[in-house]
Amino acid sequence: MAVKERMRKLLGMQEFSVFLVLIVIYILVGVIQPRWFNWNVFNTILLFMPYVLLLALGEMAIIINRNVDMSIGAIMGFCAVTAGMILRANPGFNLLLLCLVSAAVGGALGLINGFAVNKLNLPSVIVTMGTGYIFRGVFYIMCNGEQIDNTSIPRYITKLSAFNASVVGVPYLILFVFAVAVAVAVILMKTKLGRNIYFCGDNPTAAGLRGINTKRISIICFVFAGICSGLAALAYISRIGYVNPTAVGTGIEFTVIAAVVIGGTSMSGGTGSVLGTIFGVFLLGELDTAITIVGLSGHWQKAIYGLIIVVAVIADKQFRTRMHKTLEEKR
Amino acid sequence: MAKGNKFLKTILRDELILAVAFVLVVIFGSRISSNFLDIQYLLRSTTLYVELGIIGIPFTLLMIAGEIDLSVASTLTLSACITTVLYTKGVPMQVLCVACVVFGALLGIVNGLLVIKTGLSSLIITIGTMSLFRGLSQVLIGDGSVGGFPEWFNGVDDWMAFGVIPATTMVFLVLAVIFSFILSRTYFGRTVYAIGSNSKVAHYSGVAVEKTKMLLFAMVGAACGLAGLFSMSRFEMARYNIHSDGQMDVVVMVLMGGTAFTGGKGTIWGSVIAFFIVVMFRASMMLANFNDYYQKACIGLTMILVMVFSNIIENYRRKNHLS
Amino acid sequence: QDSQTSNSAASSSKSETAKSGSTTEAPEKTETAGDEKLKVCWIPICTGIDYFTPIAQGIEDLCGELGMEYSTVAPDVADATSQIPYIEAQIQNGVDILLIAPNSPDTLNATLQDAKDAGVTVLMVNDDITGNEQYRAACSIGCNYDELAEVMFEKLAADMNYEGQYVIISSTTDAPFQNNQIEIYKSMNEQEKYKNMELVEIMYGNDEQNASLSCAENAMDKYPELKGMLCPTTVAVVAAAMAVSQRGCADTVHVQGCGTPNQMRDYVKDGTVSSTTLWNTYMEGYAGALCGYLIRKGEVDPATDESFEYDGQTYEFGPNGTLYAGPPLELTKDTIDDYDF
Amino acid sequence: MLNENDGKSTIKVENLCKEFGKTKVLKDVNFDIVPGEVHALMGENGAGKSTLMNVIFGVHRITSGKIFVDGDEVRISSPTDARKYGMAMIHQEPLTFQNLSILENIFAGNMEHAAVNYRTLEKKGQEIMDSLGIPFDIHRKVMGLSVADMQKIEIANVLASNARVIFMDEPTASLTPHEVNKLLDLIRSLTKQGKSVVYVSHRLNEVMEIADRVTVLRNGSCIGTYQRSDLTENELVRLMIGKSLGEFITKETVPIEEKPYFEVQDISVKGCFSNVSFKVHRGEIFGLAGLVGAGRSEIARGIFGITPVESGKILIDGKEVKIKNPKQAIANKIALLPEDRQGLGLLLEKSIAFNSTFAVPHKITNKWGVVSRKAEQELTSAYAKLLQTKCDSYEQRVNELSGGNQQKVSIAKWLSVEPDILILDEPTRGIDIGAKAEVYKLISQLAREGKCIILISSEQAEIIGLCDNVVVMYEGRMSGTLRREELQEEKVLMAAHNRKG
Ligand SMILES: Nc1ncnc2c1ncn2[C@@H]1O[C@H](COP(=O)(O)OP(=O)(O)OP(=O)(O)O)[C@@H](O)[C@H]1O
Ligand SMILES: Nc1ncnc2c1ncn2[C@@H]1O[C@H](COP(=O)(O)OP(=O)(O)OP(=O)(O)O)[C@@H](O)[C@H]1O
Ligand SMILES: [Mg+2]
Ligand SMILES: [Mg+2]
Repeated sequence: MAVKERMRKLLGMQEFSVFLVLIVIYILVGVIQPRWFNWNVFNTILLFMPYVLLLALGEMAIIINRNVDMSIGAIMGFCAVTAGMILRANPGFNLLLLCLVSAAVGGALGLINGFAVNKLNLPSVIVTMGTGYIFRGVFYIMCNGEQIDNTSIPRYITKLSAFNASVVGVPYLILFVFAVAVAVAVILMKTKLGRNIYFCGDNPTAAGLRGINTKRISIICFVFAGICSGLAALAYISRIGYVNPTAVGTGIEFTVIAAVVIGGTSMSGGTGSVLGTIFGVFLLGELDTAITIVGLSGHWQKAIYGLIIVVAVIADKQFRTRMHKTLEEKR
Repeated sequence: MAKGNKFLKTILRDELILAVAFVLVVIFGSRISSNFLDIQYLLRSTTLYVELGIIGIPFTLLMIAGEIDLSVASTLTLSACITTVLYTKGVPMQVLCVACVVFGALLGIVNGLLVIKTGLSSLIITIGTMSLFRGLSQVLIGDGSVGGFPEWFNGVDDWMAFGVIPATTMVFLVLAVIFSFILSRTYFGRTVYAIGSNSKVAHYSGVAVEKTKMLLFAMVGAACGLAGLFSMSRFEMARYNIHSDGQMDVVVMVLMGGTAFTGGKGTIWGSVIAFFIVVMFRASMMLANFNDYYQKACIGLTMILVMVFSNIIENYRRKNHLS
Repeated sequence: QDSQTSNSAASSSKSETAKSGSTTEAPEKTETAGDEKLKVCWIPICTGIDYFTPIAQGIEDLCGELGMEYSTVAPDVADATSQIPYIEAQIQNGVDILLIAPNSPDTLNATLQDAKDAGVTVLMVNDDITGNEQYRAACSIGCNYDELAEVMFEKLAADMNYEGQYVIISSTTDAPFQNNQIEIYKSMNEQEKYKNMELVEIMYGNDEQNASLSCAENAMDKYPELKGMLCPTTVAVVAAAMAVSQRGCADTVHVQGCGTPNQMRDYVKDGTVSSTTLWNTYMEGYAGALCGYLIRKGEVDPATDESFEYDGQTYEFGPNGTLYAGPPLELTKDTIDDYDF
Repeated sequence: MLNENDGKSTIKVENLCKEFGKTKVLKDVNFDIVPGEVHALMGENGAGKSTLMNVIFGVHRITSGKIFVDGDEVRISSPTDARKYGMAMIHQEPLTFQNLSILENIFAGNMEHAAVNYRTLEKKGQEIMDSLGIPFDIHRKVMGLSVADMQKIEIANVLASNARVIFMDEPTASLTPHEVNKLLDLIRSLTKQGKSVVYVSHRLNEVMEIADRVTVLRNGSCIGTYQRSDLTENELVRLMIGKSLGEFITKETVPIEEKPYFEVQDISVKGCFSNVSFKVHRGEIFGLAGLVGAGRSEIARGIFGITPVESGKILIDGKEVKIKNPKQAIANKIALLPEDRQGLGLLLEKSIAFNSTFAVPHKITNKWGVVSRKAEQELTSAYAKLLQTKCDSYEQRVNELSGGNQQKVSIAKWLSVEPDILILDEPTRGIDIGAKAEVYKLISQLAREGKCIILISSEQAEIIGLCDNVVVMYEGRMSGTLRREELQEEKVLMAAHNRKG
């Protein structure tokens, strides 16, 4: 009975369906290619995550709040170029300080988005699509289109995503990212601010009538997403080792949104969890790695990728509707 | 007074802002490049983007109805690739010219089915099909380009209607006229608006909401097919990565044109003017050797400004009951 | 614009920026265009690839010497078709000499035809449009690429002391340069000398950093016996080197490939890779522009002439109007610091 | 007698006016609340009760007038401000967060500390739920709860906020008598703690039981504030309506055909209503009575094909018809005026002409579906004249009209279908007294023209005044059938609460 109850709770979790898909794929690939079950491979999957997950956390907050941010990629690029130029100018720049600077820049850009959306009362998609283009233009001018070479990126940053440099068997970067994720989870779940984000996303009018300052919350979300993108920029630098102004974060928005939605955050706001998003990102990373590991012809990658996204989303939806039905009957 | 109101009513439309923006862009263009004000060149440059423009027209209807299709560029590519493969298999091009449009429509229907049957947001579904269709095209014809189409088929962008207007641009304009008529003067157009502004009301009024949405997805798909055909003819070949960011340009065009992302509001002419604004920006800035970044930044900025100003006008109209 | 013209060496880049970085300057260029002054435009595959910087430098320097007007512009994505609008625009601008780094061998045909009709002299730089040579006047490439392939393969073989598994990490499956390289590697692998080496897989990173990186990592996961990675593309070779150094297995897995000095410097110096191979990209651009100038002036005809002279140096045409900028360039611990791009 | 407890009044409004666009909704209202009292706001539908509360609570901006809190004047520009001044409000339509748990719904906007401590919240929340008798697991999602339960959760939310002044806008609209009593007890305990409650309900008995003072609104102007003890129910009704409702409702006896024209035979929709049967004759006004949430709208939706009936028969003129969607319903000359005109009836952003002709494409288009402006205008003006809709032009956006005129547009839309069977779901909800009278006239007139009218209403007076036959619903079942001669207030109420007389 109690077991059954617990089972029902587990099945009730919105993350569960993604988790299922994720495990199934993991096993399937393992069957096809035994070397898949291997610590290094697992790390490779994890290493797909750092900057995608950071971006996803920010995007998730915004989507929970019933907005979309199409400029996170551009913001990440902006911060990456800024950080890169700082490092090129003065090597051995303090890492912690760099984090702060990058986060601050990201936050500032997020603030611009937030204001545009809430003060000009424009739909977030349009605003952020526009600002995204603008941010790109600006940082392109900043670095004059030049690449920040890996010679300018100190080893103590690239080492963060290195296997051998880590004593715990998992690159430090991963640990850092997960630390951030936990922090975000706590904020979303255990603080008034976090809950208000959900309230505003679920039913803005109701939230307003309950005395919650919806505009302020929404702006905070954009700033938060900006900060996440700022941190993501450093993760990106550490992972890739150099910054190419044309390649950094282009078109990543769609990957991120896909990850977030697969992770159980609904575009209509009010739902979503860090755990789910982690699963969502992991799933995409898993696919990314699996396709090369299985030795699938490069041609199939995109197709499979898209297929899985569609399937995953639909499976999740089906699961959800069944949940809803059971709830209805219980009433 | 009432007369003044009438006058204001007639001129204070969203298209006004766009028209002004367009003029400003042309002036801007002529300032930054002396070679810009050359009608021949401008008309030619439209052919470089008009494929996306053609998609943008039914896309406007789709967005007015509250849905979106981010897979358009991939649909374009996939229908082009299927067509090409069939051509290499020996199917005559005359047949394929029709078939390509049909393939597009079918892909559109696939999107429609996925969105309607699952009741999921079309945004996320079409993000999926975006890379699915793109991937399938790659599977079909690999990374290379496949061409060797018959002579009569190639270079549609060089055909001129009335000796001056490129054929593809002509098609674009004709479609614009047709669709704007459909949207503004027919009952079907009204149902599109109704679905977008409140699909419940539409349903209560006896509109077959799902059928209509389906039709719209199919239309967009068909337009993608046609656009695919034109690209094949213009590039004289097909490959999996043409128009790789096309959906963005289409969305930008439609949004700048004043169509509400949430549906219920928008016009064809808005999108058309927006299309020409984008073309003018690109054409002029290319001449002045600005890279994509500057072009996109300008376009993004324009988009926001247009939205802001049309908001201001909107509020003014509300206040003075000029709607 | 002009992003490529500025030398990426931190020191001189500032002055460069001051000279060519400002966006307002572009209009004057075209407005005050004198008729006698030849206009040259350089269109690389896309912006933000430092590999092209010295090529641009070479072209610009030559333009300076011969009093030609230099400009450059490029799309931001390496799409097969994204160069087309830029070429059309340059035709409209009435440039005389168009130097293009083609993104694919055949997608530009229609556009190049337009250029030809408009009387523009078109040359390919850094890569040729193999099979469609009729669309360009001549082509200037870094070195004899067959020779390059042999050199690189031999070097990898030496690192692996002629035995063990290796993978190739290329860009895309239809990249002509890479495919040609791969063919030659394969044929060499046939030879007695290399019979103990085994090519286990050819991977494609699409010249995306992240994709190339995971290719390298997955290769090591998949083939624990792996001894070598051969990367005929600058993006992949950096990724491979990075992956190896991060796994700390530089002494077991050897990386060879063509990479730019600035990208590979650290890895060459700390011994992650024994050396990297490239060619004289500066001369590539210089010679290309020069050839274009002479063709325009009617002093050279690639179809008939074997070679031509310019201030004391002879430039020899290879098969169907192809110039080689020089021999392959080996960058080792000791030589790499002589180059900065 | 207003100034009687001046000085110690927590909240006080003077000469408050509110206009929506052109319609004056509140005219020079004076009103005050003292600690520890239950102050009832009485008035007809559309009198302005909700608006008055909304204005004080900062939902709408005041057009003119003063608001005092503890004696000093304040500007309340948003509910956030109102909350700061210690107010809380139960809104007429329940506001819930569908995807969040009951617990969180209870504490939405009521979390004091930046860090949320769920243990304490659970304890507090559980207590409140028990006191209200909400049976569900506190961690259950709200999604799928009944309107009644959502109402209770909304009450819980207000109780959880430690506000001094609580506005309750028809909190009992969807509650059973038992639950109502629970609520009244809670209110008493609140007032004991010195908190004050502003109470709105259409049920006189509740008001007479709980209120200390009563302020009566009529058509947006304040008739006066009275001690409850000075009033009898009848006096109160007279104050509210000015004259007795009878004078508004003009029921004329029209010949009713022998043979039923429209008939449903035990139709059911799972989870909404089951085994409902009734007959309607041409010229008859047939009433569906019951409490909010009883399933009346569901029946309407069922007949109209929004949620098609799963079992049972629908017959028109003796022939069975299958209705799977509204299109077919309209084809069968059935029309449904939905209860929620803003959400289901009208396209607020579109013009009057657009809306009033939207349901009848065949009347305004040629055979290629091209709309003829002329036909459109003629049709629109025909019905606008018939209903005396007040507007600047037929191109005016609907959301610029007053509630009453919006409703008229919505009615016009459905009359243009020229239905034989017309289902009116709460046709007078939120429209003012004048508009109502016109609607009543119209209904009788339509009956005279020999249409079958099915009237759904929560207002006893309407049901009793207009209907020839009435079916009373209780939780989706028929709990009583009354003929005109046996139509009485308490009989209907009894059936609505499912208690035998
Ligand atoms: N947003 C609005 N725009 C225009 N008119 C409005 C609006 N809200 C209310 N009204 C009008 O104001 C008048 C009073 O509405 P209100 O909701 O205050 O009545 P009420 O006394 O609460 O009636 P009920 O008992 O049905 O709740 C009605 O005529 C209504 O049509
Ligand atoms: N959006 C909804 N979500 C969940 N349950 C609902 C919803 N709307 C109505 N219900 C439930 O359906 C049943 C019937 O609702 P319905 O609106 O038909 O009541 P009603 O008798 O028409 O009351 P009224 O018409 O006065 O609002 C009730 O149990 C109600 O709680
Ligand atoms: Mg009310
Ligand atoms: Mg109802």
